[in-house]
Amino acid sequence: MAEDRIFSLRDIAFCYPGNDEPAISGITMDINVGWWVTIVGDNGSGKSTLAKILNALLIPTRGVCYVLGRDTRDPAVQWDIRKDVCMVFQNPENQIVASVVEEEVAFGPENLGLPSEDITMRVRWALGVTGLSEFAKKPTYALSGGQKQRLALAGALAMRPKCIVLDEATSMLDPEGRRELTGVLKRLHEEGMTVVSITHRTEELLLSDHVAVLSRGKLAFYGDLNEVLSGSTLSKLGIREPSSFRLWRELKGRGLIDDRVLPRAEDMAENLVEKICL
Amino acid sequence: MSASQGGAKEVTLGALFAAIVAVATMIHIPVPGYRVYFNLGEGVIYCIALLMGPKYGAICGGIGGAMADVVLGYPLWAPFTFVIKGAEGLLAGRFRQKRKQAVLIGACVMVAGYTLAAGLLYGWKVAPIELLTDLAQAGVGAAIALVALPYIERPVRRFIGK
Amino acid sequence: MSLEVCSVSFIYHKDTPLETKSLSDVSFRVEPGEWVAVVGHTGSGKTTLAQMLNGLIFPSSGEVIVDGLKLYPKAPHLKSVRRKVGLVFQYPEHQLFAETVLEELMYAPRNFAIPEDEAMEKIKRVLKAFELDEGILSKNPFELSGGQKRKVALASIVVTEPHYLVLDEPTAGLDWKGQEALLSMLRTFRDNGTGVIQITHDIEMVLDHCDRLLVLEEGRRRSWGPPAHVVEELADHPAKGLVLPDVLEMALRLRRAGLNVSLTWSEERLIRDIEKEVSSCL
Amino acid sequence: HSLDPRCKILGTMALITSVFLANASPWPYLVWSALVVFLCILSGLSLKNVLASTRPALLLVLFTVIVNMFFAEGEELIRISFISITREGLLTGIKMGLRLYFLILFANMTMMTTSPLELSDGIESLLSPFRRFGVPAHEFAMMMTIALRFIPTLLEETDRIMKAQLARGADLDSGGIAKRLKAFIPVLVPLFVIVFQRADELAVAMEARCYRGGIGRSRMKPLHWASRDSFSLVVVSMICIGGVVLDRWIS
Repeated sequence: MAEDRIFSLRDIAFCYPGNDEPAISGITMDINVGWWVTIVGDNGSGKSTLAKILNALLIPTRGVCYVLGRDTRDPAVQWDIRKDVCMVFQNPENQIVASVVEEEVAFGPENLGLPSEDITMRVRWALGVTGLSEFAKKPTYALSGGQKQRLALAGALAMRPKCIVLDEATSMLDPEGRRELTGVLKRLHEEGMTVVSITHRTEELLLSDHVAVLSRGKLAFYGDLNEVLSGSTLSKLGIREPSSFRLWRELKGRGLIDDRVLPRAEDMAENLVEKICL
Repeated sequence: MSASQGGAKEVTLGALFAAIVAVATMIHIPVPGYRVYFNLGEGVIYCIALLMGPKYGAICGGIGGAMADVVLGYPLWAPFTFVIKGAEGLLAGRFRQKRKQAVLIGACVMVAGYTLAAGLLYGWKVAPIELLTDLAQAGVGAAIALVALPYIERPVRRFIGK
Repeated sequence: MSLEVCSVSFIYHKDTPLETKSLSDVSFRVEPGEWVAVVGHTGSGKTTLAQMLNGLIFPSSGEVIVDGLKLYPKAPHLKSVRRKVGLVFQYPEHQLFAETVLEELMYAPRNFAIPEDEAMEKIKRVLKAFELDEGILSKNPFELSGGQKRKVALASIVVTEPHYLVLDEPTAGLDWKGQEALLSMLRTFRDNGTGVIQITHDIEMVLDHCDRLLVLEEGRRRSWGPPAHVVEELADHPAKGLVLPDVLEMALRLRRAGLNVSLTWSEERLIRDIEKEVSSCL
Repeated sequence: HSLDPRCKILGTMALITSVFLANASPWPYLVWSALVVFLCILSGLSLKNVLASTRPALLLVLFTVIVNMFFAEGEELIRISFISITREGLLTGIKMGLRLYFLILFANMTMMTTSPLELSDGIESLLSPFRRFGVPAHEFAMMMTIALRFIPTLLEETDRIMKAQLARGADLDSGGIAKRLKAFIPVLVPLFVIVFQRADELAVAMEARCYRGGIGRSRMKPLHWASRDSFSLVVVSMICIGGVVLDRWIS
């Protein structure tokens, strides 16, 4: 097993009890350390189920999921897997345990049984990374949505994980909250954190280097970002493409922007102006 | 399927039940024509006890009731409430096969408990007055539970099954 | 006949240390058959405004007038105003409670004392509007899928056929297809003469649909008018917390660089403008 | 203020018990009053705030005094038609009222110097010796923490649901008592659904953060029982015993 492979999924299926239809099935995919993978799909496509399989919250009913070479079916390693792969969920309200910010961040490390000096250090670090240091002693309910979600991220980071899995973590936030959260994630990713982000906001694809599309529980597409951008993969799979993607293709087709430019309004505008003026 | 260990689910259920009891205790319904208020706390305790059994009944009544006392500014009563409402939830849950009896037993425990506590704290002369308001409160609680329970039961059934 | 908001202000926890101003001096107006979008960042006061429109809270100063009726606490016509102004909260499926969909849909008509047979007629109409089968009436609302739950919750408010429909982030939690379906439904309501007031933080979603746009910033009216006018006003100083659509953002940047493109949010239009510019440059 | 919460809990318990036991004569109350003032100085609480905190309960104290006053037999002092106030009644009334007031005072002071979080930590630690008899000390404290965290959230949620149903024409504040109670069903049911949903999601989120009960768990701020805790507890206990003895000795 390659050292740099964090997830290795082999023909995974999962069926919720009392349900005949599997929520996901036949999923085989590999994710390397340091990647940012975005998984998109409609409601009910099985995205959240897949997320929970990645940190052994759910054990596949068929197939195997290896996390850093460890089989999630083995109860002895589930604990270690959750230390390495942390999750941030959709609703910030439903993942905050404590009524004080720093106590909330300490919850994970406390579960690991770390000595108190260690916990204090981790808490300080995680709050710093997420820009919440000034709120350490504040009550959690007084935070805004975006701040709550960053707090949830801080709680995950305090575990010192190798990978963060985001399950629709931005979907209940406003643009500002979304920007705050993705800003922190971008920095972490640059420092080598693996990110798996599940979303139905296709704009967020641009943050990632790999894209997976889930459709009715099946992996309909898995490849790198350029492949998604250049073809019309998304629309063919019935997923809305941000207008900037279409604009990007149109402009590129006409030779008005360079190949290396990302389909972001600011980048495209800048490039276009450069090209026209020259 | 789920790799659950350590009873996180029991803890969160207990905690949220306690929270909902505390919140319901803080909701006051004025009685038309009188300067008397009733709260929904009792009713919610019975609902939880009848749905979830003695364990959660005791937890939500004891912790939730005591917390409401503290939040509302009556910390002295919290230990009494903890015992009385804990027992109330426990017994109502214990006899939940027969709903009306269960609620009746719970109500008796509550009324007797608070009358006793009032006797201890305010003197035995005051106890009869406490008894009257408790009786009314218990009646309201029982009424809420018996009327609301059928409505609550179905939507939450899929959660209980797990 | 119109819903008028006249220089309304609202202060939370008045005369306490927690006093916070949520709205100040906001005015706008909605006519039947008109779609107004209220856009603003979190904390801009848009939810407060929504609750004011049907008398759940009352302005600290200024007035809200619905079809000539002024709203104030304990107004005798409060209930009839609530019938005129349907208010859909965020995640409306969280207010479902009844044992059957029929009971759920009957709740509002009963509260408003609408005769049973008339209510039944209305229910049938609303089911048709939402493309729901009549068989759903006997089902338990909690056993429906997420999308259907949302539909039933919406239907339970629309069933009384309000003149104005206020929706607070109605598309939250829906995927793209669900969003499209909901917006097209709102269009139908608008076309049938309902005044639609949609509250959102996503300006991109409403630019194409709404007739007029109210932009709130820190509780104040930042801009008000038809989308093209608002876009013009926001061009130089975008309002706090608003993310402009990519196409518009690009058009803005090109204009700032001296290119002659129109302030548009339509892809085709922008491409056409750019092509024109390119050919004139060469 | 900075004492170990366990010390505060035990101290308060001792005080309350002794106030209960010593109620025959007025002298112990002087001791308690002095103690209250002393504790205020020690903990940096302002006496005014402490007294203000008892305000919601004052009515109750007054009520206790009055009821005890009216319903007692003995030497008659004043008589207004069928109601009479007796000497004994007046005395018991004042005594009961004072006792109640001091109980409330001590309980409030404890709450004012102890955060609920410390309190639940203290309870957990005090209960943990009973763990071997099946007392789930950790679970108990964890539930208190989470419940505390969710009370404001649920209050907000309740307000929202109430408003949503009002918008659908609900009538929550008119009609007879039966009608009003029934009107709350559309509020209670959604609240219950939300609570179950929350509990589900929160449990998953906790497990994702390696929660597996109290075993092997550590704390960021572990409780430290210092010598001054022992000292304070001994002093408070002695005052309590002293109060009771004084009371018995005088009577």
